[in-house]
Amino acid sequence: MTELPLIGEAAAAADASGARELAGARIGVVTFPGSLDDRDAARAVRLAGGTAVSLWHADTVLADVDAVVIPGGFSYGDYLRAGAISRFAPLMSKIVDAANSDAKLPVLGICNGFQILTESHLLPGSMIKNDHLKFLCRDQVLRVENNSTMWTSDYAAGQEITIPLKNQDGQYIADEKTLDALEAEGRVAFRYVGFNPNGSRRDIAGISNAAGNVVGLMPHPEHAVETGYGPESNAGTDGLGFFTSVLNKLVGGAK
Amino acid sequence: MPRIVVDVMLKPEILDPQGKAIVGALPRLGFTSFSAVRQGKRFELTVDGEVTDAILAQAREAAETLLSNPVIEDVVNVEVVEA
Amino acid sequence: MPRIVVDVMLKPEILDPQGKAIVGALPRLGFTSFSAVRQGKRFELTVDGEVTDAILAQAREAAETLLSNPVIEDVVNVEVVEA
Amino acid sequence: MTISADAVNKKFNIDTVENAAKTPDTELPWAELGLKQNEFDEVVKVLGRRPTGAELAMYSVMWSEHCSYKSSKNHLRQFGEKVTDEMKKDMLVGIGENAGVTNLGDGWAVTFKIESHNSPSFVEPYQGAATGIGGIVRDIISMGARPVAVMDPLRFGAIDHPDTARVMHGAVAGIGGYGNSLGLPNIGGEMVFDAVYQGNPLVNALAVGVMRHEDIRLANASGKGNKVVLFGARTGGDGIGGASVLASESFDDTKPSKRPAVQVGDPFAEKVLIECCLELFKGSLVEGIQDLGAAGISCATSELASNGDGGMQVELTSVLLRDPTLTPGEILMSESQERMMAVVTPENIAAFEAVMDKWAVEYSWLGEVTDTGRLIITWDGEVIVDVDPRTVAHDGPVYDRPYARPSWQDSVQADSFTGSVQDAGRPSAPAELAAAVTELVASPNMCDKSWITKQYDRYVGGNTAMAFPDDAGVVRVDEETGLGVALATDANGRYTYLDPYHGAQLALAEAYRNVATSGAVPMAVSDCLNFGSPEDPDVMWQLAEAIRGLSDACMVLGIPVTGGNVSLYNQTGTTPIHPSPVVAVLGKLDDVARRTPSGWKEDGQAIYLLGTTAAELDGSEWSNLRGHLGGLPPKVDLAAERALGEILINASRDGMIDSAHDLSEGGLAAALVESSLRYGVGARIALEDLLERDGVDLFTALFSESQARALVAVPRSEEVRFKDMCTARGFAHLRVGVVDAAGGQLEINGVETLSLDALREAHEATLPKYFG
Ligand SMILES: Nc1ncnc2c1ncn2[C@@H]1O[C@H](COP(=O)(O)OP(=O)(O)O)[C@@H](O)[C@H]1O
Ligand SMILES: [Mg+2]
Repeated sequence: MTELPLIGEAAAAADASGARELAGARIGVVTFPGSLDDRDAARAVRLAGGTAVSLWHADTVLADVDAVVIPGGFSYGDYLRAGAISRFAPLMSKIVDAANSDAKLPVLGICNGFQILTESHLLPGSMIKNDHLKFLCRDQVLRVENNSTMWTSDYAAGQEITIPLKNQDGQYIADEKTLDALEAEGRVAFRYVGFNPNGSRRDIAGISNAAGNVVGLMPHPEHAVETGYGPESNAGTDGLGFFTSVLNKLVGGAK
Repeated sequence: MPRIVVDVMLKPEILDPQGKAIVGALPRLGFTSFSAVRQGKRFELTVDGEVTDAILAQAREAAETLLSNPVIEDVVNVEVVEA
Repeated sequence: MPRIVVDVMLKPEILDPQGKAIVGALPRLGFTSFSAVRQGKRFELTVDGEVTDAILAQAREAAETLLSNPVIEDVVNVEVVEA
Repeated sequence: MTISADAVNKKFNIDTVENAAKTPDTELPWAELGLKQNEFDEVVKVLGRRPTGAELAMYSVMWSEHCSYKSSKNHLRQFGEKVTDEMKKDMLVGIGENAGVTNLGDGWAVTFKIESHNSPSFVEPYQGAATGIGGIVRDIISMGARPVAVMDPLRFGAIDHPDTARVMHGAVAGIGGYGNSLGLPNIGGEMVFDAVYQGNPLVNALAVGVMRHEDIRLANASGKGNKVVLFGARTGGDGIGGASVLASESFDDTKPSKRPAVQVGDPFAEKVLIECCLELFKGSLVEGIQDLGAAGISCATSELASNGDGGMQVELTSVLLRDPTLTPGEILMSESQERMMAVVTPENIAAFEAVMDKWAVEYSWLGEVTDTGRLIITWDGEVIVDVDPRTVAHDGPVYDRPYARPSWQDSVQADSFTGSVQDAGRPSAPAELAAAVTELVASPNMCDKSWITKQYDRYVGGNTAMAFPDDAGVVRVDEETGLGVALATDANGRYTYLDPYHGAQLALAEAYRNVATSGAVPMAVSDCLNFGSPEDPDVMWQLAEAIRGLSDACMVLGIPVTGGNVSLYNQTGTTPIHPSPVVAVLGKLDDVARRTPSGWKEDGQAIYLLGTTAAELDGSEWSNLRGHLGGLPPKVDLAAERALGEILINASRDGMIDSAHDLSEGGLAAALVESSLRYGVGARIALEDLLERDGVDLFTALFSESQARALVAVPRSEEVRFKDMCTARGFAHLRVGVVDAAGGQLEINGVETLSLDALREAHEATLPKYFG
């Protein structure tokens, strides 16, 4: 049986392999009431070699972070619409401003985080109930359509990755004009391959903003960062690239 | 085409977590005039042609059997709306 | 106490998965008169006291900002209902 | 909206203790509240006067079967008595608290418990199942632990009965809807279809949590002057349905408003409650804590007070209400979800309130701990309850219900499957056997369960090392060391019907085996005893036998019962369900990286069958498929289970096996197919030596459900060492085949070759066929 790296060892290995300077990059992970995957996102940041900083939705200042992950979960129970209430959190307006500013704060929205980003109009379109109406948890194959964003640069264009998908309201919709524009501008970041798990328009799994600093997707890269705790295909670590991408970009940018 | 609107609400004595979340959020957005919120469902059934009494009766029956769960919900309204 | 009812529906051009499931189920239960179904949301906001114009305006604003997402939904109705 | 009970209390003409003393002859609705004459008389005797309406409410709910275990208590004692010092070694908290706590080492502790939510799940499957998850998770929080996973053993009616889809869709969606929203991975469960559960499905829920030793919290109220606080959701009229007869407690004509027939869960509120409680524990801000479940405030106040060192005084008008028309008795009985009660020292009040405010959780201070030894509850200052809390919480009635071996038991046991009408035309030709294997793995109870499990989040938390379809769920506890726990739940109602004593032991044996198969060392047991009416001597005998069997078997296996739940009156009319003792076993893995999955992967590895096979088809899934239930269940051999467990654990620890799958329902046929389908890797199997050694025919070898068996895949390099270990331990082991990665098929000598694609299609089609 293959040896599985432990969290502690993997972090040490990242350090040993010269990734130490990345530890300087501070990636904020926002917790809303009802967030679920915040600790997982923080672990992914650590495993990628960065420093995870927890951010609280009610904070009115954005702590000194170099990037932000808005994690998955059911913020405010998803009761009204997924992301609808969280969007109005004090910290969200800071994040929106920073993402749109010249500094172009990198922001990754995963699942509920993606829904919050669309509700905040940082990303176009919206999510409605899965076409089959059920919660669905599965290992999902995605194609990386755009590897020039802050969060995808460590992938090859067209690379297929497998990461978990798990949601009830994951059907991405936007009007035809918006969809055409997204395609034309290369802002479709990920597409479902083989099976469209929720009826999303044009098999879209994730998109980015025009500048490429804001990325949102429904599947969960933070659940595919450690062998033995993610999908069984490959090493189960196909999601790690999201976090190393932003860390490398940040370090590259700082140099 | 005419539509029949069916409104379904959780029974008043039943906890409505959705309404509760909304009523908590409203004041944070400056909407301070509402003391309670309940969230229900609205169905619009399209009828091809005229809404006869028989069709309206069907809608009422569908409302009670399929569109609502009588254990926890009430059908509060069934009405015809002309398009 | 008076309530303000807010009705929100998915925009007509968006396929509604819940409505689709219902329209598929209706004929199996013998309800054959409906050619389409759409499911939306109904909110009941309770007002303590009288519904002034200002309060109604607040409800309209809440409907447009919080209770609906204008990218995919329309507020189809805001009205006062006396209890 | 703040509804102060104070504002409306004037409309109740409250029945005070003073009033009760003055009006001894007032008629009280004790019968409507479910008390028997002797029980009511006992209440009067304990109090030395008639109870007030509020006191009557408390005694009636706390002395109910559900809260007092009055029919089972005398039998359940065996779980506490049949324990050796060795078994107690790792038990940090035993039976009696909200959930037992087991020491995992390195300063870690684990707590787990299984409970039922059967009848609510029949009335309203979604909400019933959802609130079942909610309730068990609160038990875990109240021990001071962070909940880390859930499981859901389910039993529904016949798969093709028109009502089964309603229950299936609702319950599965409810378990997912609640558990997924809490961020708790679902790591396993069961799904059994049987017509006996048609009018009475079983929805059991298990939760497991972990904590550091110093974080263990108990439900007791100590320290005079410490404050009592209720927090979380508001109190509504939930779960007091028929008890509205209590309106008479107010001796008032104003009719109470309608009370909910069903409780709706609010998983978001519970998720916030989890985080907020963990923050309280981290800051050591609570002295004692108790979740509110059945019997609500009655239970929380009386248990906290009686487990503490003094008494308690609370003012009921301080309770935040969702429904302002609730009477004091109803408030005491309300089972509204997502609430907790805690005891806080005066110094910590401000810090406690800061945590509540941070998470926007509502709370209200109800009163304080006293040194009077009494539980005093006031309503706007007037005393409406004045009791010794022990008499409410612990001194309820206990019954020695009559029981006797049912008159039909002998004839059922005499009716063996072998040679029965249903056994006619037993498959034997290669094509028939292939068809039989396919039929078995497509059958309702043996088919693929992913229709269910794909509605559950298995990834959240990032610590799930195994879940469906492996034998046990495995969660990592410590990210640094890889320390983790494995859990499995099992029950076989058919075996237990045939022989309750051994049937219960078989449930334990299977759960134990599943845990050991994953490589974990079994440590502790929790059980949910689902039975019919204890007033039926036949059922009472089943219950008594099952408890005796289970407690005896725990002794032999050396693992203690740390908690559980009894669910009685599971029947339709006078027809009880099969006795269904669902047993959960928890095990420990020093490093979850060493866990063993249930399927083979590597071409050429040797496949060994551990254990021996006898002709044991009574009660089997095969006999079920043929519509037969009779005879005696497979023989229990706990020494063999223990030996098998040790082999599987050592083999995992020393890297001698790459895959292991235990044999249970469906026998070897099911295990071979499941191990092949796990990773889509086939095998070539030859059973001639087995037939010869054990003296059985091929059909029996494939379908018998003999216990203490497992199938393992051994790397070539480890074969000698593995065989030596089995030999040294004197455990039967036989090489029955090799892994065949290229063929895409399962080849069994004497059985027509089965393609994995066809097997998978048959295995996976069943649930979607019935449930969409
Ligand atoms: N209701 C359920 N919820 C979650 N997992 C389930 C459920 N029913 C079955 N499973 C999973 O499916 C797999 C096969 O179940 P089962 O055949 O009962 O296992 P075993 O025979 O090892 O006890 C196990 O991983 C089990 O945990
Ligand atoms: Mg098993």
